[in-house]
Amino acid sequence: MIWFVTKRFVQAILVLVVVALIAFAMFRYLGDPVNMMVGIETSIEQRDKLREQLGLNDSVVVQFGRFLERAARFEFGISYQHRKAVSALIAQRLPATLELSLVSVILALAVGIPMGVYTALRRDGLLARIFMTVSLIGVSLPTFLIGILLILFFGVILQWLPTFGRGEVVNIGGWTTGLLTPSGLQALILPAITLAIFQMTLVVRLIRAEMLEVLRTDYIKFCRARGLRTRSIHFRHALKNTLVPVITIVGLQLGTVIAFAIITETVFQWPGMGLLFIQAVTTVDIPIMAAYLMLIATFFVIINLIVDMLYFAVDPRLRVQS
Amino acid sequence: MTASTRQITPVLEVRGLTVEFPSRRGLVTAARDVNLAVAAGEILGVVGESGAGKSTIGNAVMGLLDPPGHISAGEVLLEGERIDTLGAQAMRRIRGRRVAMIFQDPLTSLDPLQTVGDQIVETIVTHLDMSEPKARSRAVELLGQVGIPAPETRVDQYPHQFSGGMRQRVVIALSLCAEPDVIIADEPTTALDVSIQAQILSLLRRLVRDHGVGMILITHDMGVIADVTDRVTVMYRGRVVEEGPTRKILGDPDHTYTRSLISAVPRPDRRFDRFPLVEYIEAASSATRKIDIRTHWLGRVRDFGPAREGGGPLLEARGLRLRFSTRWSLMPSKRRYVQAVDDVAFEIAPGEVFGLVGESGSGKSTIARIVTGLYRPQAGSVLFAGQDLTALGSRRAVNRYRRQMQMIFQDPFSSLNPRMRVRDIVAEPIRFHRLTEAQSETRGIVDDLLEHVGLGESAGKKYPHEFSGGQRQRISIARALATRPRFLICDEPTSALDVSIQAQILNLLKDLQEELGLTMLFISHDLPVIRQMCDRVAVMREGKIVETAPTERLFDTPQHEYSRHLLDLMPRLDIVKRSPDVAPA
Amino acid sequence: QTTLRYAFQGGANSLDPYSLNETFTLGFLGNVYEGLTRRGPDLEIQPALAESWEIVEPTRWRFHLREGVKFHNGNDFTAEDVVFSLERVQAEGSDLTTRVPSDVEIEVVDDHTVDFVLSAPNPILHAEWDTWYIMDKEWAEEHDAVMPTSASGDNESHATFNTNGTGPFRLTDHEPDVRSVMEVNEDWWDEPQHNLDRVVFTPIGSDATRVAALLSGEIDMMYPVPVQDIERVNGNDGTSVMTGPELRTIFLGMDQKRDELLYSDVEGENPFKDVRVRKAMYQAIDIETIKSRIMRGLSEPSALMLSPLMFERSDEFERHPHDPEAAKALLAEAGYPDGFTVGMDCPNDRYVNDEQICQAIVSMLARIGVTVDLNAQPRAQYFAKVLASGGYDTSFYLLGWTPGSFDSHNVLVNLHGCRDDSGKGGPFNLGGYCNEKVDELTAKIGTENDPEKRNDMIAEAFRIIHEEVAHIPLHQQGLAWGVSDNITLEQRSDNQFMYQWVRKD
Amino acid sequence: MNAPDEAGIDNEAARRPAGLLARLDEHDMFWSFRHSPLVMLAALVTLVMVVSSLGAPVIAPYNPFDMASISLLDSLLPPVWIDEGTWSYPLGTDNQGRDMLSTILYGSRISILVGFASVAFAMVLGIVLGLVAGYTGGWLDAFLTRIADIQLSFPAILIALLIDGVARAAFGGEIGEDRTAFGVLILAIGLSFWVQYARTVRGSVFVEKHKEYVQAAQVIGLPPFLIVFRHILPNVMGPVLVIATIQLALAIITEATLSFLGVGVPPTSPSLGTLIRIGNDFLFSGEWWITVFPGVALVLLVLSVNLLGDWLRDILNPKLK
Ligand SMILES: Nc1ncnc2c1ncn2[C@@H]1O[C@H](COP(=O)(O)OP(=O)(O)OP(=O)(O)O)[C@@H](O)[C@H]1O
Ligand SMILES: Nc1ncnc2c1ncn2[C@@H]1O[C@H](COP(=O)(O)OP(=O)(O)OP(=O)(O)O)[C@@H](O)[C@H]1O
Ligand SMILES: [Mg+2]
Ligand SMILES: [Mg+2]
Repeated sequence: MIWFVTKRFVQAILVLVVVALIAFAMFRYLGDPVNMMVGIETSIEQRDKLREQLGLNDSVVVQFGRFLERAARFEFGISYQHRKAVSALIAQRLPATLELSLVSVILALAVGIPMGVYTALRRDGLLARIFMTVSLIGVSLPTFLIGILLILFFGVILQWLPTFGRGEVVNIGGWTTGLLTPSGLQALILPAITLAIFQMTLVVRLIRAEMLEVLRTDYIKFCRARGLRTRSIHFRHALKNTLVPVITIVGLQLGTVIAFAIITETVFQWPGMGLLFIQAVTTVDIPIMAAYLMLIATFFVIINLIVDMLYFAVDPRLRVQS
Repeated sequence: MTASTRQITPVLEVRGLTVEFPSRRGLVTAARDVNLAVAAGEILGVVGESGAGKSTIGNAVMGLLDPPGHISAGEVLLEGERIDTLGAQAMRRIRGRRVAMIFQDPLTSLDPLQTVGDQIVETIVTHLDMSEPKARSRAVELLGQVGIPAPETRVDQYPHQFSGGMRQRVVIALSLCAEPDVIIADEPTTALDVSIQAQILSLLRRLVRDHGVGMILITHDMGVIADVTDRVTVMYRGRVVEEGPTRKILGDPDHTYTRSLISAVPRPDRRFDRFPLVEYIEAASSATRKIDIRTHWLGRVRDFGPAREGGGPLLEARGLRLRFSTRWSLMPSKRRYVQAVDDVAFEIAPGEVFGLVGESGSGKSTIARIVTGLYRPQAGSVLFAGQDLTALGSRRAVNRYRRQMQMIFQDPFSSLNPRMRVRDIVAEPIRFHRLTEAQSETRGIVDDLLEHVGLGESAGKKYPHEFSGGQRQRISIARALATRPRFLICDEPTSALDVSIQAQILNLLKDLQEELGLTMLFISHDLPVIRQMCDRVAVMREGKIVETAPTERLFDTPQHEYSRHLLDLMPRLDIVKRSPDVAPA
Repeated sequence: QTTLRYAFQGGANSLDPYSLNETFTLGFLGNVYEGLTRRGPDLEIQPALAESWEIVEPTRWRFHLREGVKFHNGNDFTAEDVVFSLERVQAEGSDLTTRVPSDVEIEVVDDHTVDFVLSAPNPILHAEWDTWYIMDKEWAEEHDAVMPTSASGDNESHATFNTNGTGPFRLTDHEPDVRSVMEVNEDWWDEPQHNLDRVVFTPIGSDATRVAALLSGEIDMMYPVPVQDIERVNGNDGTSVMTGPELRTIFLGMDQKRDELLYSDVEGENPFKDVRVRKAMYQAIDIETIKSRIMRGLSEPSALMLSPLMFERSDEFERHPHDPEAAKALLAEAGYPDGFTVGMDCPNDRYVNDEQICQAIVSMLARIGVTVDLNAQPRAQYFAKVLASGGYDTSFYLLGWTPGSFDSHNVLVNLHGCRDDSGKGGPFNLGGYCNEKVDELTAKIGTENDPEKRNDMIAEAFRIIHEEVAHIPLHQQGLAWGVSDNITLEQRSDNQFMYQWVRKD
Repeated sequence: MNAPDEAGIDNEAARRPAGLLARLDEHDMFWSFRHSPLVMLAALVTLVMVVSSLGAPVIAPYNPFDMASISLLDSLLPPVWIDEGTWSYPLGTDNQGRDMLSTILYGSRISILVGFASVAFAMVLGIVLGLVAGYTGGWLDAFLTRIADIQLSFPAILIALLIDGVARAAFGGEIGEDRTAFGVLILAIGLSFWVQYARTVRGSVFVEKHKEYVQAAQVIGLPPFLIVFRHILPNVMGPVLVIATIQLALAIITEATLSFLGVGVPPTSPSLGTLIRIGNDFLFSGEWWITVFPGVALVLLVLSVNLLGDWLRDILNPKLK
């Protein structure tokens, strides 16, 4: 076990290193940070000077090395744009994103799982078909469009919900949360929905597909033969047997959502990491991007570790034998 | 129990039941106009050819026919009122509580993700108002009653950690736990060794007698029928051909099918060179004309590469050990293991049929898996034609030998890929080992094989789930034979087969053995069959071989007391008026 | 407690007034900090921290500083703060070094008088001083922010997140790119014309969201309004759009320096070296349609490379007429009867509808047989490619320019000066247009103090440029501020939003 | 003796006249296809869209990619049934004066190409790696999974930029050319999608490989790759198909976002997604048709493809027939 963890840890480090390497190989193609940092009138000489000071003229490898050496000390440098410690910036934005992602994933599951089970049980039912279709429309429209439409309808026309931002937030030991204030909760609704739609569709369809298989197995038949309660058969026995792929996807989705809520955050001006990141990309803010990618990589490593653990938790057949 | 103990009003009655499985390839009528009745405190035996519709009737009564199957005529009455028309909820309350069913396929009947304990407890709590802990202790008790060793630890284990027979017993426990009024037991003892079988049967008998439970016992084991049933219904091709008190049916049956069926029951007391066949056939078919191996495709000899003949044993097992962890934990001290195979050694000479009997859970299947290389033994080695397989590193090298072995799996339900057509399942080894030149030839051979195991070539187009237990078992036999192996491992090959098909298949195996020197490791708990088939037999218990002896000697003078115990428990059909002791041709 | 809530498409990244020479940031800080001068609603230069100034001799300017002015932290404003600010703005890492000539000497006459001594006469010395903000020496020293926050700095600087100006508002809360809050500075030296207590600023990047926020009444003001949404905002009751001319000029440039174009099918020669080809391209463009369809009327087609507001004699200039036939003819003359292919670089997130303009131009040029491969990119990649740092890697491009000094000289130097490959001479003359005559004139204009003469020379230079089609000016894009009806404000055509003039009821 | 179930069969297969149709009909797929109208409808829609988009040059009234032919003067015309709409532009025109109908036809060609190609690419890559990782386990599994982790950390946008940059370096000026652009898009999207398949398949394989039919295959002596592809793959296809059919939509939309970031197809040859994105700017100003029509086209495509996917999945599972 100890061995298992340490092994995973070493692997994680490797992952991070590689991510950093690729990241740095990539930054060249994003553009020239200096142009983004100075006014248009700034002279060529000044720009070159700046470029030199930032070490942008060094080879990728050198820059990469420098970054690693710093990262090893958990220093991620100063943002070009904000002239502020990247770690601080990200720490500031992290809560917003995490709250949004978690809420939306929970939403997706809370709606998706029952829907999935239902559509599987009433395979050819009218309502089931409607669910399936509607959920599809949800995914075939781009996020930004959905977001804007929601804003237009609930924000502008009905004026029920705020159109942008996070509303009032309370700061609990450096963690800002919008979950405790009414305006914060209101502000959360639209972005969460926008973000949830895609995963919801995925969950619904996955669960449906898997349920259809499991419901035909002999052990479900035997559960029926024992006269178990229908709910127990569907959820305790059948659903549990569909979980492995679902866990996988949900895990990935959670990661993806945390990482790339970019569009949603932009549309709703949600002050999260995604927004920070997309701005960093447009302004080639290398320190932010580098640190951010590392963070994301860490997220994924952890999430996937958990997912793998869950496999074992869910399916005894996978547990170590002899 | 005699006819006198019978009440008048049947607790469960089936009237004119007809069950159909419509499919695009035509309509399968699994049961036609079937009438059955079982009274409280009575055991009704149902025998009949494999695929005759026995399980179907069970399912129909429970209202659990797999779609598209449905009852197209007739009715099912429980204590006088119809239940086949009941709504889902009402039916739910009846299932398990009033009518319970023991399914034929124990290995796939258990939810793989729940411990057997949880499954039992849930069932109890659903039907009887009993507290969790009480239900739990009841569960342990039940497991004990059905003869699971160390139930209090086993109760927390998952199905895959149980042996075939053990799972079957779990299934039985599950069906009994809600104290139903009627039990439909579909081949409840197929995978059980005689001692456990005896234990289970007496348990069932007790239930019936003491609690006035009515029971329908589907089986193909005439011994069991003779032992426990009050009345017998004989089915053939979805129809009831004969019905009556057990003595009468077994003693002097009216219907020719019944008669020939009984005459075909393998004899425990004497050895014949062939199994007596069932002459009664409605539609003529290939299986009857005994195939001439020398000319038949199966007979064409394959060269098995470098095989060191020279007298030595073909297969040799040395000091095999394998234990499974049943509870894994951080601290090695906390881990629990089952010593499934404990220092097992045996030799099998070329052309020999080596029998392996022993109590359920004693490690037979595990040995089979070790030999085929599915499990790595923790100690010991397997030598095939003098070559140590466990030592061989490269997969390719192992394959050269593995190719020469085939295995018939104990569980016909899970060992067939649900997504492949039967035709492809059987053809796969042929295609893979390039045993034929042309596709057409392969097809021909496959259809032929299917015929020999008693399935029409139309079976090829279907998927495994469309078949009855016995039919599936035959499919896996056909698959095993398809490679024309040199060494065949049969793990309970005929456990789900009625005597007629059994005879037919075992004869085929015998032919192969005699004509081609096919070597076999033959695992079975059916002692008569063992006696007919095997040259030497090893008796297993708790992972150890307790006695190995030539068959005849074992049956005449068993040394180890466990062997003796087994032989004593062997069910007999003394009541049957034996036809003169000559082997039917 | 009246609060003004407004939004802009970007945010103020650094609060250090010298760290970024960019319109919004400076405008934003202009409410907190003040310069010696300031500009009124019509951009006229007004006294601010300097009560008055005179040119005592051609190379010596005297400024009389306002007395009794206090910084937000209570310190007095004195001459030494000016001296300090001068040093700081010229120091390493400052992005506003162009605000004052590098060789300027400063002499403190007394606590409230300073002299600026120049090496050569400079008529427009103080032209950009409205955005050269004066900082407090003591404050800077005590928070070691003496040096401007250089982008390359390895550690944060106090001045980046904190302000201490003399202006009408004090910054009380600032989360970069999320939210900034200002409160009124009670003891401001001047008479406030606004009636605000508090200002909350939120950057909203997404156009649609910004519009929605205004329509839903969550904010009182926002800019820019995407041109296509102007109608909608006006149609909505409670909001309307203030439009006006902007100073930035959008134009096309052509590589006239290389002997063979980087992106073209013409081998061995550079068609753009031929004035007829340039003129043909010019005349192929139907600027009016672009105005009506893409800019929805919110643009001023321009014959000059700078806004008429900045050069009073601009009305002497006429655009070359839109005339595809003539254009074809010119091409034929120049030896390209059936046109040629050229690659065009275009930003897609920098100027108003920039990508759409480029597309329209592509199809217009297609009409005269010039096939254009459009390469539209976000500004980061775009500028990295076309500017000096990318080695002017372009053959045909769209760019926008605002002369910070509001003066033609800036345009002539930056966009028309002969440059070498490193960009010395005319750093933003991407196409490398070069004409000695223009260079001479530019030099003279830089030092001529007499407005009359100066304007003559400017006019002459512009005429040459116009005739030779150094660039293809398109238009000045318009300002569009979305305003809810309950506030009034002044719209300055340098697109800077001053709370100073905001009244909310 | 004959199989008992034969007794009950009235063997229609025997009676049907032999012939191509009959032989086809033998095949379950075709059979169940012919017997589910909804599926046939879906197939029809998909077919129509694919064909019409491929045949765009022939069908479409205009060629929106031919810059000389489009005129800014007739930009933003509404569809014909709204006044000032004209028959010459039945679905109206976009902000550049391109005929919406033609643009949608041409655009869906790009979208469909990119969408299908990239999803197919991702699917193949993901499935193969997932099977390998899941079946072999051990260090190979660890390795592949870590690769996946790395992959996951990069949004499609960045990957696209990377590939795009490399492509530019490789092909230099001709990057503007659609072929390279397509390559970049497909690679980028494919690369950022494969992990989903890989991990899902891997997970399911973990479960499947312990089942007895796999052991049976091993006993036959099948080499791992056959076992994996012939036996396990069909049993884990379910979730894969679900993801694939949904990701088709995602791919098409991602393509739009990428085009916006300047990688991928140039704005002068817009794809469905790009059109929607452009139209997005005109939602408030009332030129709804620029977004709505491409949107509808996209929804139709995705819907029908998903229906086909569901059907395919069901027939892959014999028990559901
Ligand atoms: N799901 C199904 N679809 C189509 N046919 C089926 C299905 N299930 C069973 N059958 C057919 O119904 C007939 C009776 O099956 P059943 O399982 O009742 O036989 P059985 O008497 O239980 O035989 P066995 O003793 O081998 O279990 C068989 O011929 C089988 O092919
Ligand atoms: N995967 C496993 N994990 C844990 N324990 C196992 C596993 N497989 C088998 N066992 C245990 O090993 C022992 C032997 O099992 P095996 O299947 O060989 O019995 P068997 O002789 O075949 O019995 P039966 O005749 O009932 O099939 C049993 O106690 C069983 O519980
Ligand atoms: Mg059966
Ligand atoms: Mg066994």
